Amino acid sequence: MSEQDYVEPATVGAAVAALAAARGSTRLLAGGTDVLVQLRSGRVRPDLIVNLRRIPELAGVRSEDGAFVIGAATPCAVLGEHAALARAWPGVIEAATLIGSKQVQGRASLGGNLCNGSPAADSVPALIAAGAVALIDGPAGRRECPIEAVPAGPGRTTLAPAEILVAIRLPARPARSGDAYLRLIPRTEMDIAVVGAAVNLTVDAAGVVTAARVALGAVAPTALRVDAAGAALVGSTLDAAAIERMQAAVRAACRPIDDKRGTIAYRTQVAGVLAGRAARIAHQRATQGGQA
Amino acid sequence: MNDATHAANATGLKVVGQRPIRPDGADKVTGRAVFGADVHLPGMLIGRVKRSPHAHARILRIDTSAARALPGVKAVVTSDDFPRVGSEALEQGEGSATLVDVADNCLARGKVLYAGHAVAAVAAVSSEIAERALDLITVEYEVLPHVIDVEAAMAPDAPLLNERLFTAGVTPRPTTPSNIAQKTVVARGDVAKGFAAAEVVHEGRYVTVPVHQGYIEPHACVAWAGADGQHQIWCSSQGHFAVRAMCAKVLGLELRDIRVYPAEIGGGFGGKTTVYLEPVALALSRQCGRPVRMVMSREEVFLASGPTSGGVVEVRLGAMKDGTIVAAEVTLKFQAGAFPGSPVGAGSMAALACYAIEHAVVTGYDVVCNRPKVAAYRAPGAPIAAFGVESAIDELAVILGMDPIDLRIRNAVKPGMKAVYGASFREIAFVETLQAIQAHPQYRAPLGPNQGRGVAAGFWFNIGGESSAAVHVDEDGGATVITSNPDIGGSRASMAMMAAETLGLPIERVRATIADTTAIGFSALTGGSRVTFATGMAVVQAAQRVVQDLKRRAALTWECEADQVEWRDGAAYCTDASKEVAPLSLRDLASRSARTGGPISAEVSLNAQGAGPGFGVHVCDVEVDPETGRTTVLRYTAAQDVGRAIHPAYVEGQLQGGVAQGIGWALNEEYVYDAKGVLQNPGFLDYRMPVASDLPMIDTILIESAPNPRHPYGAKGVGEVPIVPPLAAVANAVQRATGVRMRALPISPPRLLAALDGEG
Amino acid sequence: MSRVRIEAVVNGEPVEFLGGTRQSLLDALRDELQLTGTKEGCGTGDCGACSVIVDGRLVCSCLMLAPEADGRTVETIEGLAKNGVMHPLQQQFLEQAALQCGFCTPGFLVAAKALLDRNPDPTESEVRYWLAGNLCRCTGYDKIVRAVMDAAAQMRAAGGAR
Amino acid sequence: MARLLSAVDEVRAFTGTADVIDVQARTVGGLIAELERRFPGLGAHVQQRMAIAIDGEIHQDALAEPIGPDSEVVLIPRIGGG
Repeated sequence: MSEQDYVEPATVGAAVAALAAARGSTRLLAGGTDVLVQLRSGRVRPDLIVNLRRIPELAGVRSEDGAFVIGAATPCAVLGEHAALARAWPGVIEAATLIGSKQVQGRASLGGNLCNGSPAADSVPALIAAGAVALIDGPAGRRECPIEAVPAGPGRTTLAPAEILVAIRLPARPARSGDAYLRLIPRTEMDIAVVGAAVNLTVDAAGVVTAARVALGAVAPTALRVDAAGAALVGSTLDAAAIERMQAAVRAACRPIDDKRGTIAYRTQVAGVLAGRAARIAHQRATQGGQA
Repeated sequence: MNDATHAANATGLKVVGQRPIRPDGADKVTGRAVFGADVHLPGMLIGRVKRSPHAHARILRIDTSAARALPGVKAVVTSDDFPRVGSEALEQGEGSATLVDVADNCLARGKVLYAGHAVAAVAAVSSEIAERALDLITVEYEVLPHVIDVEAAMAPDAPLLNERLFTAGVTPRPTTPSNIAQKTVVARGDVAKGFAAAEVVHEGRYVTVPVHQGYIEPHACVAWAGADGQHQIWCSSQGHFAVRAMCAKVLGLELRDIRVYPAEIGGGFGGKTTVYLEPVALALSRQCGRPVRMVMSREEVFLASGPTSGGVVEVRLGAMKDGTIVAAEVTLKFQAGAFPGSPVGAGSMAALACYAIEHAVVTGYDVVCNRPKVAAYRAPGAPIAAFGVESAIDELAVILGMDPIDLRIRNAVKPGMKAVYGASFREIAFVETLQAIQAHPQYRAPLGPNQGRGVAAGFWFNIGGESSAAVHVDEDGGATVITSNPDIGGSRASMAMMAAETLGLPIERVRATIADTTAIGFSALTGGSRVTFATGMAVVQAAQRVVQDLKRRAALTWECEADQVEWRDGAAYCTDASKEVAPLSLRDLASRSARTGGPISAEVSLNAQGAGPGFGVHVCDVEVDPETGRTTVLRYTAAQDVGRAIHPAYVEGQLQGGVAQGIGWALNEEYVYDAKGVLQNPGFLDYRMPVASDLPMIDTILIESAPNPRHPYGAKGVGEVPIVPPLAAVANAVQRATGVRMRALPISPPRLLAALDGEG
Repeated sequence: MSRVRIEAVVNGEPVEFLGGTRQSLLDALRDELQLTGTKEGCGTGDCGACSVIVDGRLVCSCLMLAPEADGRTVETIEGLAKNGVMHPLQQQFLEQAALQCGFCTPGFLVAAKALLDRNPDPTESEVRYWLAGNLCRCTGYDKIVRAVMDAAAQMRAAGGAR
Repeated sequence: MARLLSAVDEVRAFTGTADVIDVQARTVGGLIAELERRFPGLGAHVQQRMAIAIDGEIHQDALAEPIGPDSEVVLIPRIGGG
């Protein structure tokens, strides 16, 4: 019987073991919507494919005292239909359910979107703005790290060879919080983001921003958290001046490239525009108790 | 929604003008319809093509020995397996391709002329083995400098694709080779005198980039060589007689030895009027005797199958203050891709065809460059020319302070006038089509901020040509219509309807089928908006012959004279009062056909003349996001002079499909090349065609006030006109919405934002 | 590539076949089970012509490996008509000329069925965004959207999905 | 006698400068033979690469099509379609 080149482990441990034992190149499969395209184009020819979709821990959404733990292989379509999650994190769910078509949504997962390492991945800026945490398992055991620590550059992550992203934890939400994600695509659907911007903020009773995080997609080798942009919003009620300060910080942080989807000048300019719009939506959602 | 003026009902027609369900529909909605890649034969091999990674290179050596030795590989071919052929012209719906170019485009000989150009092909027992075999083929190239931009390719110092190419249409005949394959001139009157008299002169330079037809079905075929030299091919194409002819010529075979079966075709739009895979698959099959299936990947379709030209359109218009255009000078520079044959000739003739301009000259250049060989794309050449002319006319309207439709009506061609390309118009309804848009609610609907409305017109010749059709009557009084024109847009329905109308039968009793090359007479391909006109004419004439035969048989039965028999509503009536006889229905006559001469059927072959040209006028509302440069199409209405709509739903479908392709062409579709001339977006992700959520409903107005007298039911070609106006309609709408005139396509967000910020 | 035994329920029928570990579900349906109604337009999940429903979820079969279908239910275009009676979507597509060449039609019908299973009364915009993953080059989408909405109305009148 | 017009350069290459020619012909076939006789090569060129409009109606390869005594005949490039 030829060397096994496809396995569907039932537990995280079995998956880690299979990866550790593998002699040739390996590829993890969660939704498969990126891996299958790479296989088809011949860009990757892994000796072993490890399909994670049958591992219970990687599927589904659990809430733990206000925080949500999302299985890394959970299809985005499932997240879109999770009422409590959509109410608590409208921005994250917007980003997750923008990925590809309804057909792609039926398979694509946050884990795949993150670990594929595309700088333009839609869900990553929203997860970073949300302060989400990656739960990772591997030969050295369980560890956690902020989402922004996972991407290492186009197509690369900081995960060790036999490590698996098990889940993503969205922290408990303080009251009067709201997040939003916007992206620029030439069409209305089916495109990779030319620019993506996510804003997550919390306001006090008077609507003054007490905390804010801003993250961008497709303007650098990885998704970017822009602390100066978040800081520019804190203490304001999103007046025009605060928005402009935030947009300036966003544009200063951009290090995009010219490619078939957009130019440096365009991405930098529009990153500021989208961040401003996302901030207003997040603020509106926060002031309405986060239900908007 | 669709306020089609149904002249059909006014003339007592019972089937033509209705909206029956197409006879072949069930197979297509249940997944049973067989397209090219669905054909499966016992012992079938998989064929794959090795393609050039370079945009321009000499082929020094091809070593296929390792590939031939790989277990599971049954055949390997290169251009050495094709006979050397001459440069006779080939009928491809466009007629300007030559045999040697078609052959060299199927398998490169001596040089590769674009990244993706086929160099060799293998057939193996599985696609996995075929792919491995491709890796084992080594090709030694001498890479040459390449050129893609049309004006760069025209420059004297540009890299030459073909050292033996001299510009045709220039006297005296040039002595130095050039990438300019041909120069054409269409002229009338005295342009200098015209411009001297003009009170206002407006000039503009407009640029379009190459776009692809975008059919969702990749090219596919199965070829099976016979041990006795008689071969079979199953393929999705716009004309399997054309496929047969090209395969025979490329491989040096006789037409009678190649039988081509029509699979269903998953869209063509002109792009499946040539051959890429069929001769290669047949060559592979002849080496091993087994059926070989070849299906292009989507990447291959973009890399190696015919897009239309990218072009430069320079327009200069001279007009009087009252809006009369007295002079026009247009220059068209079109990319032909690797081999000569861009649609610059047709584009030159269509450019000013809508307008009665006394002094006009249109100069066209057909320019080869290191891109896939151009193929026809729906009214080939006209959308590019119209983008320039209709944009310039819109700018002229602004300069003159005239309503853009009034300006067009003032200059519109009317019946009896002579077109710039020479022929005079007979039954046309261009002015009525313009007025229909002007009267449409959308033309006066209020617009919000950052919104704008654009108008544009379009013309196409439409062609006739050779067609064959047969009508067979069954013993139970039903009928079957047989033609050989692949049904892309519902033509089986219109063929069955025209036969039913002529026979006086309800549509439910008429079936329509598409026959292979041995089962019906020759027909030119499906394209050029010709099928309903030309093949429809053959269908009606065949049905008329059946009716004459039925009347003869009734006369025989009643023992009266043939001219004492009338045929109405599917039955024969005797006009000789002395004979009290009941009418004889088709069923009655068919069930006793043996006694009156045998089976009832007729086949007609003809060369249809007098195809009526079509005119379209579109209005488009857009909204532009000033901060991101994104354009959204809010509302769209297309009116068209259609002669008479045989099946209105499928005519509306032609308008709606052409509009959607035109909008994609205007807003987001383009090829992106890297510095080495390699395509960067060979896929539907980054070659952005409109998706369902990008578009509004597309309203249509079918103008039926000028039926074509040369067609039994007044039909004109309708398939190609709809793609001509949208490019300028969108650009003109964007100008009204933003004040910025975009003269280059596509009007993508980055380009529009740059223009809005003044860097445009 | 090795081949593995796969057991699945396809259009209500239990099937067993050998699928390659690098073979897409699309290729398995077409080449192993001869269900050629599901089409390949791109092979990269960008055109929707290969749409199928796996365990009730609309997916691109070109983006799934054949072994992933083991133990799952797969619905393809061939299963939409039940006992030879066409689904209202199939009937409306024919009546409204919502197809021309018909190559993308199987994908649109499967995707539209998945929509109406979830949302029996979709707005035009909801239909357009749900079907944005299905490319059509012939029709300009107008008649497809109308046919889906009319089929939805017909099914609501007949008392919900069949 | 039919009055022959042409707006296209490629014809002028054979006929010199004349844009308007009077030709004796009763059918398209006769016209082509007459053109070949008076301007060698033009007949073959028209046959292969051009279409003929008779009183506004375009004909291709229609050798038998009649030409009236005062018909207006125009030579135009062959038109294809996509």
